[in-house]
Amino acid sequence: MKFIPNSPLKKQMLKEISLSSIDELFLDIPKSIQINHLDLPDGKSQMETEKHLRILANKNKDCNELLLFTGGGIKPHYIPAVVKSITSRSEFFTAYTPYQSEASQGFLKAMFEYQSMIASITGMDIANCSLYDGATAIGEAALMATRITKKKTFLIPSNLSSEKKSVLMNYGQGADLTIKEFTYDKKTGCINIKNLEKIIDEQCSAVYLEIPNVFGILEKNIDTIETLVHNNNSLLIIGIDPLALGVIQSPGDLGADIVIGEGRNLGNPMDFGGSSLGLFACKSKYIRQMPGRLIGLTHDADENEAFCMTLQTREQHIRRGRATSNICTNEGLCSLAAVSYLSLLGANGLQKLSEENFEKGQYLKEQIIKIDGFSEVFNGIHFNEFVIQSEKNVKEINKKLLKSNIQGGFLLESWFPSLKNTFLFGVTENHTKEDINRFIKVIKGVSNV
Amino acid sequence: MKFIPNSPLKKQMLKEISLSSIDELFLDIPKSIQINHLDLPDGKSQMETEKHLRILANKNKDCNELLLFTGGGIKPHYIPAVVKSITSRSEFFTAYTPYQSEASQGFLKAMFEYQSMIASITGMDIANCSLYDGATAIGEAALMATRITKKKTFLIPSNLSSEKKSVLMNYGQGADLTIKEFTYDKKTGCINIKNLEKIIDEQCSAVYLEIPNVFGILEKNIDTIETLVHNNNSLLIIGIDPLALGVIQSPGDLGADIVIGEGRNLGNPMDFGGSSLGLFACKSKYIRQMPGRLIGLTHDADENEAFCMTLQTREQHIRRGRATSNICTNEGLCSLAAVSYLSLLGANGLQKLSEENFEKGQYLKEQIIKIDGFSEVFNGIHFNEFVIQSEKNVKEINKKLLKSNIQGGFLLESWFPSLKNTFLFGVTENHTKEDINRFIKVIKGVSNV
Amino acid sequence: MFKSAVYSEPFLNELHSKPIEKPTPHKSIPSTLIRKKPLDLPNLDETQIIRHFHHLSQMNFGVDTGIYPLGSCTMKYNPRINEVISNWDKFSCIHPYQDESTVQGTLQMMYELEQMLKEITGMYAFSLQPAAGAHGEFLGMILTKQYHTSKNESDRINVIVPDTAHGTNPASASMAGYNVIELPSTKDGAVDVDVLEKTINDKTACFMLTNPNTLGIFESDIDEIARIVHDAGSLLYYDGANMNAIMGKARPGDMGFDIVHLNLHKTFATPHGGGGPGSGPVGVGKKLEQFLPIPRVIKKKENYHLSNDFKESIGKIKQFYGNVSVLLKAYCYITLMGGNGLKEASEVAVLNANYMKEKILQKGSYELPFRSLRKHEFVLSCESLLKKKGIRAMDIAKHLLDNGVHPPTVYFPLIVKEALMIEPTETESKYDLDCYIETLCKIADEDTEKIKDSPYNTPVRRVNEVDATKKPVLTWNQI
Amino acid sequence: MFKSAVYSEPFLNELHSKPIEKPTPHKSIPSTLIRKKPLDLPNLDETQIIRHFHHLSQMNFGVDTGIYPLGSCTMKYNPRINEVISNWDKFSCIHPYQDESTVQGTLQMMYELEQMLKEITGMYAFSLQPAAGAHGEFLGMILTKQYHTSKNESDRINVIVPDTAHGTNPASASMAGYNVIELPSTKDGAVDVDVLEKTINDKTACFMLTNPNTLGIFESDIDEIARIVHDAGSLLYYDGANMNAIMGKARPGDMGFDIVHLNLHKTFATPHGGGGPGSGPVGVGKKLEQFLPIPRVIKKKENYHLSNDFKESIGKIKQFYGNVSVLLKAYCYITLMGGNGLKEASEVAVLNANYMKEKILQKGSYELPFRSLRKHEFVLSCESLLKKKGIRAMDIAKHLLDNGVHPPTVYFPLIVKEALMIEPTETESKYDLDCYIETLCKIADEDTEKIKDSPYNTPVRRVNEVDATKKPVLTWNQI
Ligand SMILES: Cc1ncc(COP(=O)(O)O)c(C=O)c1O
Ligand SMILES: Cc1ncc(COP(=O)(O)O)c(C=O)c1O
Repeated sequence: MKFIPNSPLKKQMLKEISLSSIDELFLDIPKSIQINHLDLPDGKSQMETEKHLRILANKNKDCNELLLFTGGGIKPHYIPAVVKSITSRSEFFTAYTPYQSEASQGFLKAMFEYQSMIASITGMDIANCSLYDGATAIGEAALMATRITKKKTFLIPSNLSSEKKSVLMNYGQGADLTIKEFTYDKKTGCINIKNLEKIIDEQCSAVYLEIPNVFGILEKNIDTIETLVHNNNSLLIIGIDPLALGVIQSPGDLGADIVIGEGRNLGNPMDFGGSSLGLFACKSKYIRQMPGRLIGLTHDADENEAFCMTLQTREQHIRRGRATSNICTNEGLCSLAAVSYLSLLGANGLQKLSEENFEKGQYLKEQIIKIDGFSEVFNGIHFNEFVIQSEKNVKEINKKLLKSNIQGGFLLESWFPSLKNTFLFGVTENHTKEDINRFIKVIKGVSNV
Repeated sequence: MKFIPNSPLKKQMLKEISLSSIDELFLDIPKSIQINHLDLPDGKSQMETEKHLRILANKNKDCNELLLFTGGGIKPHYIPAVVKSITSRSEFFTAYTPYQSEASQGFLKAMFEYQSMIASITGMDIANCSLYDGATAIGEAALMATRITKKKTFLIPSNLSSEKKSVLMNYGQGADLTIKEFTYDKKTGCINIKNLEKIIDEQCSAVYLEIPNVFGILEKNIDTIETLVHNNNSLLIIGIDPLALGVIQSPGDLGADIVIGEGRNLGNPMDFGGSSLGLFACKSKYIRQMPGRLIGLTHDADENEAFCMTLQTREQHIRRGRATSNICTNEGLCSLAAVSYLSLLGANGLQKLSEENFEKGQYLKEQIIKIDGFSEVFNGIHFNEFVIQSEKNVKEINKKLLKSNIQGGFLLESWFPSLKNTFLFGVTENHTKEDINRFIKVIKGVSNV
Repeated sequence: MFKSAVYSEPFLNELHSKPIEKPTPHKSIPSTLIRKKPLDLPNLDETQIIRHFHHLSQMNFGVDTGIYPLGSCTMKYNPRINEVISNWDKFSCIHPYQDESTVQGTLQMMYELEQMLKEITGMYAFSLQPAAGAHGEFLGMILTKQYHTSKNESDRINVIVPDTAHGTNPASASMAGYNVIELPSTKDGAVDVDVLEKTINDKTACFMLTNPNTLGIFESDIDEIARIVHDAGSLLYYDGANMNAIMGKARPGDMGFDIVHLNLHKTFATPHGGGGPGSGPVGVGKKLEQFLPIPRVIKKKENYHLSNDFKESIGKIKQFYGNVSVLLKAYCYITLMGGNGLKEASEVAVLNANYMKEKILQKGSYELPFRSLRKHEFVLSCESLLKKKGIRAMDIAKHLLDNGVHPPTVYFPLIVKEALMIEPTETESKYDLDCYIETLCKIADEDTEKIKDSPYNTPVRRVNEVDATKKPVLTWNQI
Repeated sequence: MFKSAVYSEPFLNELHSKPIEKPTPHKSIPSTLIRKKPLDLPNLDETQIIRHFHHLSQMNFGVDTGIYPLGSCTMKYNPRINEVISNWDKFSCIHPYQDESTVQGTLQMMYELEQMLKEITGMYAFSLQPAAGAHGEFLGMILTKQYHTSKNESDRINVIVPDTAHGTNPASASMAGYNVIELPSTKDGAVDVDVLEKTINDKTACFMLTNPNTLGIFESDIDEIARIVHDAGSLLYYDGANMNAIMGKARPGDMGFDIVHLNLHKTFATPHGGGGPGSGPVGVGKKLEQFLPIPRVIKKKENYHLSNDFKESIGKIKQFYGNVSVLLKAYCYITLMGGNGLKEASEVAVLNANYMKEKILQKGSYELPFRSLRKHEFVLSCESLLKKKGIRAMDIAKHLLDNGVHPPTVYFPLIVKEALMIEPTETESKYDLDCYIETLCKIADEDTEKIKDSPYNTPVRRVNEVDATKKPVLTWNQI
């Protein structure tokens, strides 16, 4: 049997330990629950498996075949070949969590560098080396805010995506959090500060906001909000798209206490929503309340530089029921992709990338609203996603686009029922000018009919 | 500029060596021949390059899309993922020829194992660690035979592929070889021994034959031929398909003095005919006349096992004009793929693979000759290729097959004008029963019209 | 002979960097938001980056480096073909909101994977959403809550875990708001049925267990345990980290477990990636099905759909649908192995463990607390070595590193003193098992000083983890 | 600090192998041909194989490990994107006899690559068939023959090469049946034009040269040389191994060369693969075009074809059309770099070499024979070190290995005593150049004994190459 070198040696090995059959090894399983086989097909050869999977694969259309202009925080980005070349070094990807630091210095140092880079781009003091994804990171941040402030009301924008809201609700319920929403300005798409002022109270542990927000809008009045939040003795938690940080102020400079985000964009593929990476950074003073793994610099017995997991007393394997989080396996290899990706970009590259995403976002929007029947919903400045209202039925438009191998915008109505007939479009550096022009031509065609 | 880290440091570096411009570094090039730029487009980004290459790629149909039944010694074989995983270890693929043995033990040991495995499956004493391809290996073998025997007539089958013949002619001309052909039996497709007997004379350095031969036929009367050749004080050189060696006698056991072959099949992709690997093995006593690189076992200063290139005095960098061959860069990484592939197969796997190829060859042929208008040309036993005569125009049939995404047989007439309207078909373990059945159905359809 | 590669590799930001360019961002960005301070990342060239990580990689130990018998973690060989397939654009470059008609292949894979996992575990329905084992546990606890709430029993506020439980079990339970009650094991290392019966009551929401447990011991009283738990109105939760012991031999569903999580990155050979991404699918019995996260993959005629049409669903536990590439690798693995292969995997995993256990015990340096027959792993104690020679489990671990092999899990489960928890898995050859046994036993005879000072052959010597916590340095800027 | 990984890795056939099964081949195979002895290969498991080669890989030095300034070999960084693209099934899984309509992408690539190489070299036409540089040389010699034969001058039986020539030059010439005449260099390290004039005559078929030559010196008299060669009715051959020095600065075609080979695995960044596959395209002037190998890629309207329609062609030099994946990588590289990038590459390659040369000379331990201005490489002599301290070039090479860097080429070209031939290439950073300079110069000051005993930090100590030749052991069976 493949992957089981001792298959032909079973008899010999049994004999060496004075047993006569495999069954004897399973005598401790009560007969009543023993089974004899699994009702699954027998194993296929590698060739057959590959052929089978190729059939499945051919039922998908990837983003080289299907031009995607779908927003929602996940979009096709270009991943340099070097990233995969690094993450497929098998010393990295076949390793476990670095419990034995002496045998894991490579991964540990890379994770230290990841933490450094995430701290650097977010402008925060420290970062952990990953949570599951951006959504669970909001949940963990909410719990952390409560641990720090001992307060239990968590404020979120009413236009947080319903997926994230749902995850947050599930994370919040164990700690009995009350989750309240503040509204957004219907004109700008920015936070309705008046409303936030009204809602915030002494029970408020933290205010969560996103830059860019779910509409792609870059929040304008962070200083006002920051003052408001901190005067209330609450924490400011900012959710970011790391690829925007080349043009926008870092959350650290904006006064954030905790920064979270979805890091898939940093060198990981869309993977149908997998390969996620929960970014998590904060101020130093909150270090002992952080969830997740932290890699620290220390020294070895010869006083040479060395790295290890640190502050493990926060973690489940030491503190068990009183850990700051239950997380154990995280998204290590996605972090490795991220640190590789960021080092390939460098400061100059990240800046250019942000600019390009910003500019393509503007360009695409301008082209779309030139078309009859399409209009911009919010007039706030947006990054690489934006909301468009259509006079025609959006579902129908998407259906027609699909016939030209174009995947149109995300239908925001499914998250926000009041936003009828709206698209959330997204565009990135991965879309060439020709891609965009082709899209515009096709959508013009199908929406004219 | 990418891949040039010092681009921004040119001024500083120039200054440090007391120069003021790049131009000064090129003063030794006469003005008359200096140019200022190349008339090529400016460099593209990695993303643009990838997109451009994807456009080219989409103009090809690979063997997953196009069902191939084309013979000619090169066919789709299944390559386990492990092979590429090993050859893409960058310590291997970014290394040069192992001139510094202490820093190349890994590759050297792998090449030693390659030599061992090639010697083992061919049944010869020794093997080198690659020549360019199977065709140039015939050329090198011919030259080596002349060095050994001091005789200058080289005998080949008249049904050697015209491509190989042409390569051989070019290799032979420097040493003034006379290349003569012996015919094949029109019924069996085997060697016409009578004709060989007639042609062989005291000037004959060696007789070259192939198992399977160009028609896919497994030669029957090797013992007779072997006696004939050796009684004539000539060498017997056998060309093999290594994947047949699981079922057929090894050339060593058949009395070959030199064995050559195309090793691409051993874990290398078809690559439009690239990624070739010239196999070369022989009897020990001829070691000093061998072309190509040899890796030897030795020891280091501490008497530990160590490997190095050996008998380099045969090679061009030492012996220059009197080297046994001019070969320097060979096909190292293809050899690494081959040793990986052979270790994945093992004896059991290679045997099963040979059997499967043999049996699929029989099956496909039987199915084809059942169809009206197709008949077998030779009645000798064949391996996984075979020749079929058609009553209808073969070009037309292939054209029609192509419409169903099937690539039909190779048209043998282009090599052997007398073999009018014949196909050389090939099939391997990579063709499933369904593939074969689909092919039969389609070819039946198109040849009935 | 083994020595790890050693490079004194500078930090990325110590490598030569090209100058950082001044920001020239678009005017239309609000001035309060525009980045003013330049980004602080080094500007490097590919060559520098590739070499940096190349060097780091060689200072890291993976399953490809050698045997890695980390108990509880099931570090088996990760088939390369799965890496190749999951890397195909057709699988990896698809958007979660693409039209369903353009992702039928992946939806079919997910649907079929659920069917496979159902058959393997005997559960009624699965969710593939959780990103890891602990995440699955947390989902399990949320489902537990929802279940009891739906029955108007929200006052079930306790979750019982054995004292051998993995740390994530109590952590997940308490994150979901439960009180954790720890159950002491019998001297046999199993659940104490009597104590369980006394502990459990109408405040109990769930009993979390793994079977075989973390000592590698199969809880033979499982029928009785399930009866007690269910009689008390509680749920029974299965931590699937040890599923590698019993595939094709027994199923948690048949044992009476109501909720199960699996670790695809353990049992199903997906690589652990130095810490993820993982995947912790959760299977449930019929009575919990309606609470599973949305969307769920459903099949209508020949087509697959993502359906949100489950009113009682707890909603979402992660954005989108799980770590899909990990799911795909597990799907490939199950396809490769088949029902027969999975069974063989468990059989040989158990054989390998018992073989090692017996061979080691024969040499007499280590003790095996508790019952003898183990499943796919076993826990040794080196307490007597500590008493005799002052050698601790951690010392042994470090000196194993000098031999080019990875140590077992140490100091877990907590009830074993100086624990060495060994899980060879089925993908190791007898040759490697024999070498490991020999090395482990030789270490017991070595000079105490030498072992205390180990490791010697690793990129660094013994790492001072205590100093790391004193004044934590977590980034370049804190150095 | 650098130490290579060390594993005492057994041979594959020493690993635990499953039993070899008896052959059960098909009855219809003739009994004389059927395999009787069982095959003698170990039957291993993937885990064992992966680990074996993993260990071996870590005991091998590549460009990814560190600076590799092997003179004449142009060991530059190999862009990863090229590996990815050439691995696409659409390029790698195509059959050479597929219908032309199904391989238009690859044919277009080959056609365009020829155009690019023509522009870079100034030649009239190219063949992509040769598998390596030496193979290109051999083709060049065959073309030379065909050319002279076509002019009824088959009595041109001599080929002249400078004494600095690479070994493949004379080897290729003599393999094609030519007498090789070696031309001594001037004290400047260049072609001695007077001696050339005296040597060349109506028996001369070709003069083979590289420019810059293997000392890194540009042959400034190239116009004169070309005139002399052509006046004598001979051809002038360009060994393109040194093309990395002059891209966008000068072209062999403009210098009067009639035949050129390029080493894609040097100048065009395709990896050398530990010894190949390489690719050595050959370009020719108009008067030789009709002799180029077949098939050739031609373009008709928008379509590409493989044409055999060249009656005077020499036929084939390799089966099929060359090492296509290598061609593809070079095509990608040129696309990435563009005309501007290639020029920059040559400029910085030359800058790096002269920078190193100057810095090293400043420290005074090594001498630079011949003229000072070099192109992309330079040759030092450590003859004075040998005289003073008994240290040889090879000793220095070995001790460089201890520092985690690859040594230069040693003892080539032959006219320099104790030669160290250094070619940094443009892909190395100043930081790495500076480290290399420092290391090299420090070695000159070290204790002779220590250097003689080096290397220390490699997987093995100094390898005894002499013993290897005494009774050669080339396979397992010969041990
Ligand atoms: C017994 C047991 N339970 C739960 C877990 C948690 O799984 P994960 O690390 O995937 O969150 C582990 C893994 O460490 C384990 O060994
Ligand atoms: C100057 C010179 N000419 C020719 C060659 C031969 O090239 P190849 O090794 O590709 O056959 C080389 C490479 O070693 C070389 O350096």
